[in-house]
Amino acid sequence: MNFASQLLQYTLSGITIGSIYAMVAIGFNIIYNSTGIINFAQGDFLMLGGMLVVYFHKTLHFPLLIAGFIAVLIVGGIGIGFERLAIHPLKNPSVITLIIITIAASILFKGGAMFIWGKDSFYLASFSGDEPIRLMGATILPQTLWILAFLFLIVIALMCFFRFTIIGKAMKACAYNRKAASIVGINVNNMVLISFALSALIGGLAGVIVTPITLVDYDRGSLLGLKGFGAAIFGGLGNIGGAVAAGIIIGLLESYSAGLLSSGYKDAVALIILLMVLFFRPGGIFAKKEVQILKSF
Amino acid sequence: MLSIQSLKSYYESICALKSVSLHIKKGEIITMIGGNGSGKSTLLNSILGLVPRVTGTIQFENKEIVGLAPSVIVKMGISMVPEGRQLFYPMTVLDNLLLGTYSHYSMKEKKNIAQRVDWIFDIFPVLGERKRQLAGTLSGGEQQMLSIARALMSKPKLLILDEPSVGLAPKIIENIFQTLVNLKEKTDLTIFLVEQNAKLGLDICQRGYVIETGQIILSGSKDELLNNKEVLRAYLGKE
Amino acid sequence: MERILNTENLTKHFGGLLAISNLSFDVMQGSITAIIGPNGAGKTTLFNLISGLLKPDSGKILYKEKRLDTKKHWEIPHMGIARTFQNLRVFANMTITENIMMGRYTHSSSGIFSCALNLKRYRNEERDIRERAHYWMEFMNIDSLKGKKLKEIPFEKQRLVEITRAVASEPELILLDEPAAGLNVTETKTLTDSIYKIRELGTTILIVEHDIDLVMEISERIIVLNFGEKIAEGPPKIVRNDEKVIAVYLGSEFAE
Amino acid sequence: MKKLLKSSFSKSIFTFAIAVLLMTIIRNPYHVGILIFLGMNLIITMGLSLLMGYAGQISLGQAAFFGLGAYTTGILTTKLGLPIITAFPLSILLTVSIAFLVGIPTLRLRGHYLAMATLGLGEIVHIVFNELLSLTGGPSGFGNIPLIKIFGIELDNDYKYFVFVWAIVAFILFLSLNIINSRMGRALKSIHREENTASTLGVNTSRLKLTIFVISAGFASMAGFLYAHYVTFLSPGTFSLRFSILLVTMVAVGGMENIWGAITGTVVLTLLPEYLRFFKDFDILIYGIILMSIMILRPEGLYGIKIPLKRLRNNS
Amino acid sequence: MKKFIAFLIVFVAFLIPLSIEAKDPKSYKIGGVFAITGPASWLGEPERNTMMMVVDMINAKGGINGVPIEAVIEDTVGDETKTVNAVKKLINSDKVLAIIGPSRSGTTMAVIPIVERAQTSLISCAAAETIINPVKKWVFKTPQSDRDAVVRIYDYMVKHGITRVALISGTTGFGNAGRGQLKDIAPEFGIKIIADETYGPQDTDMTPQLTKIRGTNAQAIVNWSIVPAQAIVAKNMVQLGIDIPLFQSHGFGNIKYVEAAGKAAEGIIFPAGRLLAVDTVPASHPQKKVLVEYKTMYEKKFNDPVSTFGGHAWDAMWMVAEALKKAGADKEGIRASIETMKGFVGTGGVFNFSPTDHYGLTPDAFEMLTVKNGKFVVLQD
Amino acid sequence: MLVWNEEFEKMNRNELEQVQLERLQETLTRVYRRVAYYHNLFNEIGFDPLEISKKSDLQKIPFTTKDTLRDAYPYDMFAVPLREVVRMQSTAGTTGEALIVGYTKNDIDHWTELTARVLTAGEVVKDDIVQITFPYGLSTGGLGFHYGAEMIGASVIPSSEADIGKQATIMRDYRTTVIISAPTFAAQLAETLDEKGITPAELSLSKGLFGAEPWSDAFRKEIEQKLSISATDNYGLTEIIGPGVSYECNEKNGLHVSEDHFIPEIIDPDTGKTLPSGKKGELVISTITKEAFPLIRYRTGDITYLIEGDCPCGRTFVRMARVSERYDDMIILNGQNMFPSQFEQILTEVIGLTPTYQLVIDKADNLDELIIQVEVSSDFFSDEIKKLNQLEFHIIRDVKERLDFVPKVKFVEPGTIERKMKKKKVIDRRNK
Repeated sequence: MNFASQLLQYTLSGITIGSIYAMVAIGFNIIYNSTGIINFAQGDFLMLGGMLVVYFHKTLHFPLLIAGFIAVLIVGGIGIGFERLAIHPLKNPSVITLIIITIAASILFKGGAMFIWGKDSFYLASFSGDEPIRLMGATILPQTLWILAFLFLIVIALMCFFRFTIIGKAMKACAYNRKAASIVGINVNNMVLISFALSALIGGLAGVIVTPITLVDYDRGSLLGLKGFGAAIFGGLGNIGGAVAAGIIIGLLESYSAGLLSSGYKDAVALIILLMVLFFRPGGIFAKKEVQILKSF
Repeated sequence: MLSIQSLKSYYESICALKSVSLHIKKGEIITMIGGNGSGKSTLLNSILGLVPRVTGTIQFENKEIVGLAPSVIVKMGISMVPEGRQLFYPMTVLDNLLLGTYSHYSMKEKKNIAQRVDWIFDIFPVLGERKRQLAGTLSGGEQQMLSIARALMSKPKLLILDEPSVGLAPKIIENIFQTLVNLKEKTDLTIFLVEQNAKLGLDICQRGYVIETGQIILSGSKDELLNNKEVLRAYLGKE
Repeated sequence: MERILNTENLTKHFGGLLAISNLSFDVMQGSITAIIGPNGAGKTTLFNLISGLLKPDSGKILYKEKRLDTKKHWEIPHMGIARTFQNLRVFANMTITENIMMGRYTHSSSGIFSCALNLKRYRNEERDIRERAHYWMEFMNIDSLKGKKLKEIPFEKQRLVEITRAVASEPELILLDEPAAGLNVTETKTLTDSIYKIRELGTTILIVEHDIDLVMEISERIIVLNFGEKIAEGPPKIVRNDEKVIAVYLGSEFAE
Repeated sequence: MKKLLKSSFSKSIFTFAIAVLLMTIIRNPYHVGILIFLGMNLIITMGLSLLMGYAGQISLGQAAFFGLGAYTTGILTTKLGLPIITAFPLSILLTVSIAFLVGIPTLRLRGHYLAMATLGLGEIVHIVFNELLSLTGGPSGFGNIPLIKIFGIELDNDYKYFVFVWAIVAFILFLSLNIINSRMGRALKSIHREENTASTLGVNTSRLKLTIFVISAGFASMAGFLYAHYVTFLSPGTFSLRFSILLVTMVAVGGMENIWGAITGTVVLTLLPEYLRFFKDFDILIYGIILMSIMILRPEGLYGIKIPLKRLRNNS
Repeated sequence: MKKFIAFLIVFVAFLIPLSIEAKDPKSYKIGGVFAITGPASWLGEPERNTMMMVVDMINAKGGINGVPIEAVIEDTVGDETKTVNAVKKLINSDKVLAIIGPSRSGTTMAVIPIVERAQTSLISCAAAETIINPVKKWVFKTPQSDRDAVVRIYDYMVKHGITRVALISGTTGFGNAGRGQLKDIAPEFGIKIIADETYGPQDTDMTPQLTKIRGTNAQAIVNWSIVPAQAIVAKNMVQLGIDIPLFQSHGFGNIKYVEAAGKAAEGIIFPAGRLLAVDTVPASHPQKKVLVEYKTMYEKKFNDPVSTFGGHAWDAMWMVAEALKKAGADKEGIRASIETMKGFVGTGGVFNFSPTDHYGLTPDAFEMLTVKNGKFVVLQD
Repeated sequence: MLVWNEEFEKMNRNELEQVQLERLQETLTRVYRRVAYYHNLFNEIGFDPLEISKKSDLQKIPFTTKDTLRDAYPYDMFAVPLREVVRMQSTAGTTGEALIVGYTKNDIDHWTELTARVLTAGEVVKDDIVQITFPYGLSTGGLGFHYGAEMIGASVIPSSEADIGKQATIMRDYRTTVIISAPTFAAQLAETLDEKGITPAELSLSKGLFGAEPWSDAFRKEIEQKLSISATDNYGLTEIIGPGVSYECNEKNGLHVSEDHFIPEIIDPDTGKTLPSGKKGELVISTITKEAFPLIRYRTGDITYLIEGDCPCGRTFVRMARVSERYDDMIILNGQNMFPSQFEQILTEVIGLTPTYQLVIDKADNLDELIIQVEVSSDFFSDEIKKLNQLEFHIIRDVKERLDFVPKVKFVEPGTIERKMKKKKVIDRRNK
């Protein structure tokens, strides 16, 4: 086993975990774009997706495809309910209020999941077996390919959605300029609702497909949510492409530092690099140069 | 067509509009002039439903629109060209135009929308040349045209313009205003223009209002306002 | 008269927009100088450059013949320059008196520890700040607002609070950005009186204003900007009859 | 009475007196223990209120400073055998220095980016607690931290410690109130929303933000010091992001723009779980619902809710 | 000012209920502090369940000496501060006679000073050696020590000629303690630790660490952590094609983890109490009866596979019951009778306490198990 | 039916109310800012000009009276600086010192349009030859109508300087088609024509627009008959703007108030309470477009009532009944209110035409005494005393019946009541 294949293995590992972060980060960004909210319950959407697919597939014995589909839909519904019940009624909330509401929601989702399914970890069989695929001395699990494929699909679908549909364009418009969006008759409230639904759907879908790798328990969302937040910030808030890249970069950083430096400090290494970038490029690595100053006058 | 009675608007606890009444009749060009901070933009935002706290009544075609969502109001046929353009800068000219039709958008409308786009390109040929360009890369005048074009996309009955002349060279302003007048003549568009540049604004209007500190202090026909020495001095800079 | 402030070939871009273009002008000590021009002419940008909120792309700003543009923006008030803002920047989370007291910030020096421990030196200074704040409120005829909250008073009064805050810092140069916006005739009259009173203190006043009447009445010199360029400069009478100025204000038909 | 309560000094003394009075009423050492933790939380949240509510800078890394204070004094007294009187200033000094160093780049950030950066710093400190096995015992933690001896009295029971902690709470309250009402307090409020305006009045905003960040870190480390010598055992779990978030939540729930708000929120959220114990497994759900309801129904915080005192009086 | 007074009134009103004392009904109160929620809930939950079950069993038979037992159980969420609070509450408010738990070593360490000061017996359900070494007067524990687990693993390795071992452990109290023991004892067995990797408790991918290990010439890997990492490590090993034996800690003792790891679990070797392989324990074994009783009762009642952790609470609770029978509601008496307990048959082994040994078990309490066809079986040497 | 400004005169009521509200708010804001009197007044009574959200909110504001205007003499009620004033006029000063009223350019334009409306309503068209007999000086009648007539395009004869004889000749020679004058002047003119032997048939005259003083319907009939014209009434007063406040159309069923410039109200003169339409009381007017000299709730002193409902002419403006008396003229006799016009009506009925008369009030034994002096024209003066006694009896009887008061009647020779005194119908000697 040579160093090159080791390195390749680190890379593959990094991409695997990074693409999970990326999926969470996409969810963060969709909501952030339309509301300016960092949704600290985003990781919990993923947890709920995982929990529900396990429940439908393993407890109720639905076929995986249907179980997954239902799980994703339910999570989407939860996202909608969350927006309508907790975000929508607020008039002119401050950012910190919104953050705390999402934290409260996260506590609720966790509490609910724990109440319903208990505290055990659940697992889901990989979609296409556990036979690793070998690649120049490194290996990759088939499930990782599923994750990458879905990540790719989500990104493509979002791209098409934002580029080719009027609602997507309207959502983008809301992100760029809320006031102008209202002016052309876009119902910003609806866009907020859609963004919650969309990011819950993506969270749920991510939950379904990563569960075979990560397992799922009621507290599974916290850490992934945190990492996803990091990725979203790192990639520049609101920038979906940036989020994907940043998620994978964070995954790679963790993987390389675990493999090459110290596994104990791998998170710290990733964080330090993230902070360094943040200090020098306060808008994230992929932020476009904007005349921020102009806005404040 | 539009009548506003004793409209008050609040930003937080500050009353930015204090009992404003005005009306606009079908087919008119109405100009409102006023200085910075006089409440012009607040008024327009209130009409569009963008100001959360509003009292008084605003009737558009005899229907009360206070309290309606902006999207509903736009759908009813009011369209605004906001101050400072407010385009979707990172999107293409075409996308900006398409978003202008948002309130009427449906699959069935696609063909009409395409026609509408062509019509817009007839009016503003320069936009047609740049339809794939990002809105942010256009020049100031082109951006203003796009902003107007976007507002026209929704087939408005009432077009509201908030200081379209700001930051533009006189020649370009003239062009734009001429286009507006032509448009009004060709279609049955009603125009509500808010301007700081009183001369330009009053030139093309039939009637006008003068707003100061959130109150309308004068109103009258174009000539009446141009005759008013106060207006002359304060807004036209001549005795 | 000596000049207190001058700029040399000042230029500032925002992206493709040229906000200030190659601008040079002088402001004499103790004078009232007005800057006028249509919207977007670069007046506020100029103020932001002088008060350090923006840094010029090129050119110099000199205050008493010392470079101003290399200073940090918070150092500028300590040099004796105060300003107000066009769109009202009062602190809504403070009382009116506290707002004025903020104006005395540059004249006090107690550190956080003497504040926290309530040391005698700090207490004396705090008393002085309060007294001076009250003095300036009386000076500006807003002493009736003592003890009120910002929320309770109308917009127009808030503008006076902001001006008083600037005056309370006892500056040598005060920049007033559209002080009369939103004021009615009586209030504008009071404002004019106050501006004269401020000038009598020896303060140099640089004012951006839309109310031409006010400008013509109070200023000794007027600088006219358009598209970031200086198109005219001089005493009111001359500026008023300047063709370029008329063209800018009356629109294109005169500009050909 | 009214006048008496007006100065920061008498307010602090009054708070202390009430606390001690309460302690004598409450006979149960367990409840006294809870109030001791409440006191520690108050010390941190008062600092956080200065930082968040007044200066408008969010910090999701406050638990790290709390932990640094605790760990430093813990390590110095157990591993190096230093007397507490020496360990105390050193622990505060170390925390404050670290806060100063990381504060310089961090406080240039705004909004969510600042939140992320402070969160990251907190996590890094947490990881260091976990990994510096020789000093911190890693995830298992370490114990046997000595008790505090003051004027020859060993604070070996909860009552004594209570008095000690609340005396410090009163002192911190005194400091905070003084800061709030001083020129520094005004400067803090001025940078909350209008940083540029503040600088045009001569406020060196970055230095002020740094100062207040350091002060809040100092308060947190003070609480950490008290924690270490009370629980006498430290492990990283206590100083996690979870706690940082809880602290921010306390400040926000109570009302950010007022130090009494932060205090209210801290009291409510520290004591709430004790009341929810009754609900057993549901408690986390109910906690979440209460938290969410407060933020939806009263986003400006609990403090200042009008209690119809008059009506009560009229009815009786 | 008004606000301030109103604030004080509410503040005081909020606190007053705290000063109301709980009434003292006629019963033996035993406290339980477990990590019922939080990241260590996989420990706390079966412990809580078991304790309640045992209490019900005892009360169903008329209690002890005719006095019913009342269990007061608190959730620690695995957090030190909360545990300290909870233990204080049990001692001061509920006036319990003895406390079972906490679930985690860290939290146990945090409360030791309190129980020592309050002179209340604590029977911990956490495994760390440091809990009872050195001996604390009031502290006991029922789980087999991680040290014993390590000894059994090394024993096995030595027998099978394994000398180069790679460690991988989670950064939790449990993982950290095990890692310490593994490194401490290795020289005694002539074993060399050639890799020492760690990962976070919530990590979901350990391939980088394992890749690093793959690059060494280790003959076996020992993983010391809690679920779900145990399953992930196994899976990752399979993914990376590492085919050296994987040893897990006694924390692997729950069949669910085997399920979670799927095929990858096959062949994992780990030390465990006999509870997990009841079927393969010979009928003659002294523990057989207890093991069968506990397993059938628990699985029937909670419809959940039994785990060794619940067993720790079972042992602790019965020990306390035994002590109560002898000493009644006398805290010192309870302590003394536990300290002198000999030949107590529990799920973890046969306990023999003494004033110098508050652990009472030997490495024999462990059996080496392996996974075969998705089931635990006793590994025959 | 001719209408000068279709847009406003026939505006539907809703729109009109909208316009009124807008202009009212502007005016209130302006007077509050510009006129010290209103500023202080509003502050005193705690009235915020922004509170106005409907017309009836006006009722919160106290009346402006002639005394107020006198106190403000000369310029204190002006809402613009003098440099913006392009014209000044003055009230006649019949009831005290004359007041100065200022007009901006826009005010003049508005006024011109208003008088154009009056003329058009009186069927004056551009082909008409209009003879304006009102004085062109300080008072508003002459110039006011002059501008309006010019605006219509009619040929204007500003004949006021000429004496009445000359006027009569002009009327015949210039072929005047429209006469604009005070009704009494028309009556005199008719006499003069008669004296000169000019018959109506010789004249081209067909229309007469009369205003500036209260007159009765009977008097109208008389003039119409004498001059063989169609006479319409119009109403205006200098403080408000001059002629043009309200005007009759050919329906002659009340005067349309130009509500787009003025808001009329009717109040009870004694209590100040606003009265519903149809009820008689004092007319109060607020100007809503005046720039230089705006007045809010000005008490005109004229007694009338408002008539709502459509007018066949299509104008939507509310109508006011023809002003027949002034509040100032009201006679209080032993505690009873009565108006000279009531006597005039009785005299006309009894005698058959409107005589020249004067009411003299005096005290007799602490009771009020009224003497009605009636000029008796030559044709029935020659009649026997008996007939006069009969007339006297009828007059006394009718007055007693209708006004519950017993007057004295005194017949005097023609010319006894001096021309100059003609306008002054009442002479009160009680306080002397």
